[in-house]
Amino acid sequence: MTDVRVYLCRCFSEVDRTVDLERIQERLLQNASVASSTIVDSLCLDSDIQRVAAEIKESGAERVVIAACSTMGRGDSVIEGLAEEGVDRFAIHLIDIREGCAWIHQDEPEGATFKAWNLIDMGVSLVAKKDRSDDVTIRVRPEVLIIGAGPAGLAAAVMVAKLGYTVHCLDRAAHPGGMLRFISRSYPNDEDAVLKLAPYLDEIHNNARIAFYPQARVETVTGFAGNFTVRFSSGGQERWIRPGAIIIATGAMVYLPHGLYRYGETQNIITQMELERRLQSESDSIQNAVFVQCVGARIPERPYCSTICCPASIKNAMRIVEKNPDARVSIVHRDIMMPGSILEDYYRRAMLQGVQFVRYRDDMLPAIKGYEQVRAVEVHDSITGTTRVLDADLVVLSTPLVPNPDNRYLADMLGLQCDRYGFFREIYPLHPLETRMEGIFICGSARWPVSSDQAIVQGEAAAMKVISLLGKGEVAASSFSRVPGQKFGHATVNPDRCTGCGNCVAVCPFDACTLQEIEEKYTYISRVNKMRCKACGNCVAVCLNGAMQVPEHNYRAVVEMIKRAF
Amino acid sequence: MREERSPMLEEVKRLAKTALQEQRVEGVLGLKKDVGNVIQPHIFERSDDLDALVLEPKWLFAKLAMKILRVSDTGYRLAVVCRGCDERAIVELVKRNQIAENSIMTIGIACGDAQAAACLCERPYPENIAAGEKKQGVDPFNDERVRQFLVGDTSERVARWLRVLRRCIKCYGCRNSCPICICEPCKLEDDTWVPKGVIPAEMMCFHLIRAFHLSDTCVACGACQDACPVGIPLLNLQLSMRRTLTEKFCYEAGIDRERKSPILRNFFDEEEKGRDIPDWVSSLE
Amino acid sequence: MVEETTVREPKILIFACRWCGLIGADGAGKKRMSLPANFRIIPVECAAFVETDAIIRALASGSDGVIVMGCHVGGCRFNDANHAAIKRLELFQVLLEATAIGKERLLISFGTAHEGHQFSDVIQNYTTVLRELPPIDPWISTLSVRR
Amino acid sequence: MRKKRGAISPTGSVHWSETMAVEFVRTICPYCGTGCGLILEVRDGIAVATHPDRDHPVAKGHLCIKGWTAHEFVHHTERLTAPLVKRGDGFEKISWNKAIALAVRKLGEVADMYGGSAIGGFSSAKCTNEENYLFQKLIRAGFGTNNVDHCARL
Repeated sequence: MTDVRVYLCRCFSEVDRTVDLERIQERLLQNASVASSTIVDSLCLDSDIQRVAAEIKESGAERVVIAACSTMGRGDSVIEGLAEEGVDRFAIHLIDIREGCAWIHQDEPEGATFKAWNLIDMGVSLVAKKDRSDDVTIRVRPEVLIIGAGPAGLAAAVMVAKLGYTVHCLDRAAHPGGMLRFISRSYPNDEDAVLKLAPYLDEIHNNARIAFYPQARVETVTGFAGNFTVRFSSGGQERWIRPGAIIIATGAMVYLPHGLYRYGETQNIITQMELERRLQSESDSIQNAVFVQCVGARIPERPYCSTICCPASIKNAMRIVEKNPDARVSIVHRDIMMPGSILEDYYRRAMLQGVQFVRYRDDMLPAIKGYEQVRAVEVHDSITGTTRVLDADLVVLSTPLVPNPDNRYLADMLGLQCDRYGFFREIYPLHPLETRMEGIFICGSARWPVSSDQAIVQGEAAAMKVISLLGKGEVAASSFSRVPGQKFGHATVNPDRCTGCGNCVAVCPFDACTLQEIEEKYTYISRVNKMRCKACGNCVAVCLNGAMQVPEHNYRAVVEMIKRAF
Repeated sequence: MREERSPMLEEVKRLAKTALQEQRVEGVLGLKKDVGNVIQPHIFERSDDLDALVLEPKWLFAKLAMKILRVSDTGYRLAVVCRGCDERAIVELVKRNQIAENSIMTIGIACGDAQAAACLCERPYPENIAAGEKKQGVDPFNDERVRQFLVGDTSERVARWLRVLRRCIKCYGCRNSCPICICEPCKLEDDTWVPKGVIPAEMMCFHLIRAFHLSDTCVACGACQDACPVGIPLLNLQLSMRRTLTEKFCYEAGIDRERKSPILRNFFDEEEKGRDIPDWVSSLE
Repeated sequence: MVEETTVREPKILIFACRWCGLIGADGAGKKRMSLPANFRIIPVECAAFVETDAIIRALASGSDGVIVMGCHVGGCRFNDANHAAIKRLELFQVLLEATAIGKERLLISFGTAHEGHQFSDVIQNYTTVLRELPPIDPWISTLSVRR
Repeated sequence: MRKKRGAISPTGSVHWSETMAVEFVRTICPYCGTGCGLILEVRDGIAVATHPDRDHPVAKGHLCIKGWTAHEFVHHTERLTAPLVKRGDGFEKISWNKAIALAVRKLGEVADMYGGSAIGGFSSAKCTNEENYLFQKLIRAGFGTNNVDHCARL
């Protein structure tokens, strides 16, 4: 029988006012696990914590139950304090008898006392029966894999390499740079995209810590945060690397609007990307251009706003006007999305330079006039309510960024999730670069269409996230918690009971469970990867014969608590 | 017996014989009629023995086949003469990694109308029918014996359930005969979950734990209630859950060989009828 | 000592997810709302932790109803752990309904306990629901290990 | 089923040995007077599982907990295989002759000292009918008492 020491906190008579602690102390003696119970006036003062910690250590009690306030109250700090004083955190269990009992049942002192006794009794049986799950510590591999060498990937690679870690950077294309290579200038600084990219490319080629693999494709990924094993092919050659963290910067693709606005049928109807190409050559001058916004975006099958098309159109419109001051440029839009003070200013500048803005309604789309050659765009101006015909010898369709089709393939391999369009999904809006798998981060347009500036910011941010993991040197499985503080435990398999049915493998939201074949027999047992396990307990609930347990909350303790609940 | 001369039996014998002769399998698991009209399971390994093969009575071989394949050497292949429910049970066991898929071959036989009516079987035929005619199944929810337990006034149903469940002598026959109860040891033997020394078995602990453990794997073979010495209609516990899975997720245990049970999957991977995931959830995606 | 006074009130056992349900309960406590002392909370890491077997055990050990409190769909701290839990528990309600114990014996309260007043609403409403139900006693064997 | 010994030969033919690995044996439950039919699953000569016999006229495929576990005691490590006599705290194996002689002597002493009614007999369902008949005869005729019972009297 485990000896449990119980502390009952009066909380300066906050608890005592409703709950009769003396009676509880008396009744607790019935429980054979309880070695001693002490009533104290308070527990949260430093002197209290020191005194209690000394008492616990002196008495040699294996487990301690503290009946005080809730974790959200002062409870957490009491446990922290005791742990700092050298009491094993695992051995302490906090029971909330202030918020959860004394305060909420003020009108019912008898019931509150009974409930408090029940709660403490339950807590005693939990601490008496709980086991400790084994922790593992691994050495973190000081290497990072970056999938995609667009602005986000390059920024991350350079940042990680600067801080002294080895970087493996893959790209599907033969050259690094991503979509930025095909762009003339980037907004809002009107900076030459090639020049913007140059320092990064310089670093990629010259920094010994960065290895760039062109024409690469990731084949398999196994492992966990701190120690992944990745097989990929690059230029027809197979390679293995073992990075400690992975950054996904696969970027996005431009949507090709086949079947919309006679794209591909009539000459001089091009997409924004094609215009960028034309603008890269200085000699080309354009007379009458009409930009059509939201082509294939903000429609039922693609309801999102791609965020970069409005600034890009305005940037290119201004560039056309700059080159040829006589040019007449109109932007036909549904709404102009220019967030932030810089972009708003950009918008104003465009209007001052004579760029014409015409708003259309989504139920009255603009129409292209002319057969082989574009002549005009007919648009119903929703502000004036009139139909206008805008002369055009060039129509530029602003199409949204759509997710990379390889995202799903990567997501399946890495155990990540894509949203309904195919962009990578972050774990919470509060942690925008973190994914559901520890050690894998997303940045840039892989997670949402962003401009090159934002992609660089996100890439650098992801690099810092990676470094916060790699910089630890070695990590314990218990440190991979989804929430502040230590992890609660890990699921543990009892190999004698496991039938290998695979329920846990199917249900695990972190892909922590795998089946291992036992030699010579067609039988499997489940194995839990402690580095991946977050102790959510889903596997425990679906394991039919209780082979899977989280020792800190094992079924004997739970049933004992249930039995003692009333 | 009446079945001996039937074309179905001849067809099964012919298939089993060819499989053995062509060495596609090393053994055929079926019922053998021995001297003195004694019928018991047997592994036919020589094609000459197959004359003694019979098909009646209904006998579930799934768990037996699993145990035989476990003790046999690697590479041993077994053909099983199985009915619809048996085939579904085998599929479930394959899905649960208890039988290697390439080590088992099924010789599916379709049940007759009488058998289907006796079992209240919704699918009295295997997916791969080798012999016999596919007969229409029976909807158990149209049967008064089932309806009185599952549909209607609560207090009457409580009384009815209590009356039958109080008869339980805790023989564990329902668990032992179930073709997909594979856990060893079983939770029902654990004092923590099912108090020992209580007869009739603690009603909720024993029956509900057993019933829910089979919620998504039950193939409605009826072996549990056939084996019950006190006649508890145990299959009735499963029918509503089976119906729910079919209606909400179009999932039926033992039919789809690839798909995992929907209650093990998240909402995004598994379509569900009648559930609207709020839009803001998708926006979190 | 006080069993006589509490015996009439339906007993509710709550498995509360540490990140949503428990915080909701805490909020109710902080506001010093007045609630009947007929519920006990077992904190669990996630609603997915709750085995249906444990719910059965709770009903068999004398709880009149069980509440499983968890985070919203999509707000679970453990990716989509509570999706499977919701499906599992709803299927379990089907079993409770089939055996005429009544699906009301299990309340799945996902995402309603973020605020203290919502927690108190859940408790009070559920207490009324349980009062209406026929007693669960016949289902529990007399020899059971009920304390 | 014959268990394959050795591997499949390079030519692909399978070598068999003649040991049976799994066979099914029909028998009657030994526990009580009902006599339900059992089919024992025997693997390598060891009973490993019990199946109810659907064809059996008495039980028609139903068994109780004892029948379902009827195979367990056959090879149980704690099964008594020889008479034991208690010496001090432990038990000691002795031969049948010695055991019978001891029982005759001790039971005779008790019967002489306190009369036959001081002795009771409790027989087992695992014995045959004939053995049970002889047992009750020993108690009734030998010791002259009616204190005899049987575990499956039900």
